[in-house]
Amino acid sequence: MKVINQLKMEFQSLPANVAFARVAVAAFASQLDFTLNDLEELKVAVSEAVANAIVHGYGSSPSAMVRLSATLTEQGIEIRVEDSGRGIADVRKAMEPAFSTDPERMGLGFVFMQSFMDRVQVDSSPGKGTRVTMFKQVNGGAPAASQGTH
Amino acid sequence: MKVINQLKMEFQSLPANVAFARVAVAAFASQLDFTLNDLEELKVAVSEAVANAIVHGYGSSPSAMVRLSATLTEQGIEIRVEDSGRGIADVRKAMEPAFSTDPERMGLGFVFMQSFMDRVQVDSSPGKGTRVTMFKQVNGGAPAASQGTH
Amino acid sequence: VGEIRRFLRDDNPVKVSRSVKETAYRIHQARQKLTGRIGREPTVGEVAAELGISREDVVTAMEAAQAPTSIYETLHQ
Ligand SMILES: Nc1ncnc2c1ncn2[C@@H]1O[C@H](COP(=O)(O)OP(=O)(O)O)[C@@H](O)[C@H]1O
Ligand SMILES: Nc1ncnc2c1ncn2[C@@H]1O[C@H](COP(=O)(O)OP(=O)(O)O)[C@@H](O)[C@H]1O
Ligand SMILES: [Mg+2]
Ligand SMILES: [Mg+2]
Repeated sequence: MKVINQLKMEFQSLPANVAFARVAVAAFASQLDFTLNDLEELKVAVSEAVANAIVHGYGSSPSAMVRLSATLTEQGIEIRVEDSGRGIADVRKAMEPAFSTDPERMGLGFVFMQSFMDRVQVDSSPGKGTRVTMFKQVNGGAPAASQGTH
Repeated sequence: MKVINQLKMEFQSLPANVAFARVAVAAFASQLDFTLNDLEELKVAVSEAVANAIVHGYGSSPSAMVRLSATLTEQGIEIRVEDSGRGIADVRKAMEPAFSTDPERMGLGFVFMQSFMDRVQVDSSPGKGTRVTMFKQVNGGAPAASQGTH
Repeated sequence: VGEIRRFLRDDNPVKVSRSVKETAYRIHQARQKLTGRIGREPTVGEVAAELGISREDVVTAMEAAQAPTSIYETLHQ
């Protein structure tokens, strides 16, 4: 898979950066022939992953840095969102629909990532941090029938 | 000057990233109370600095990385654009209006940066690279009369 | 002119949907209205509040709507 373009960034763990990351990744992803709908889906997935890093990974420590990388290939975009925060003890459980360690939250972040991206992988160690790696395929001119259902 | 938010990024030395960097920085800067006109000016300055890193700094080596950082304070935004490319032997001469080492170009990039930003500093060593540091003050809700002419 | 058209078509980092175009138009209107009301150029926060959208969406719509930021850059890149 030949890399067409690569972006790495890091930003402070602040709620305002959720909206920033969403717009920045969509602008970068527009270099591929994603549909507008694909871009909207990508934005939701990025928002959820970045919000998790800020809210759950770091709690409230705004000086901590969230790392995000995006790689474009002819096949699509791979996005990594990483924090060096609290980590997740049981990843499988965390990814279950409606599971949240915070009673105020809906526990649908990972569900959205999985429904809007073609691949989602979560690597985490308690006390060390979490890395979410997601891939979204670009269907460009492919006929609708060959597009996977999300 | 208390830092409100900080962003660091790096991306490949590709022309498509000029437009990406412009949008990303404007989205980040929108966390401060810049006017729409300020944001337009910021975008031009970022475009010119990033285009210089890609075109002059690296020539055509797309795998080289351009580094960009943005720091928000209550006073405004500081932006750094850095390359590890060719460097500039005579910075003062390079910054003169209409000076260009490329007869096809207009030599107005630094002129735009200086007219649209409140401070521009260029550090460069031949063979090592170039760093452009620029600052734009946020005038927020200041009455028109007290805004400096750019 | 052909080059500028090409720029508008190919080099725009923001894909333009109809709703983004509408937002861009509403930003243009809000900008004029607010300038009249407060007697100065509005800030991005004031425009976002007026339209009930995020600051970042204001930026996206501005980028989508605009002519090349540097025509010179377009022509000579
Ligand atoms: N980056 C992270 N660091 C630590 N824990 C995380 C992280 N991301 C997710 N989690 C854990 O996984 C749970 C489920 O995440 P999610 O599906 O996004 O739901 P929600 O954010 O609404 O709780 C969270 O409640 C949290 O316990
Ligand atoms: N990042 C850089 N690396 C090497 N040389 C540079 C860099 N930025 C600018 N220069 C030099 O400074 C000159 C003037 O730059 P500028 O004012 O942007 O005009 P132009 O890009 O049209 O040549 C360029 O022609 C180039 O020789
Ligand atoms: Mg979540
Ligand atoms: Mg230039």
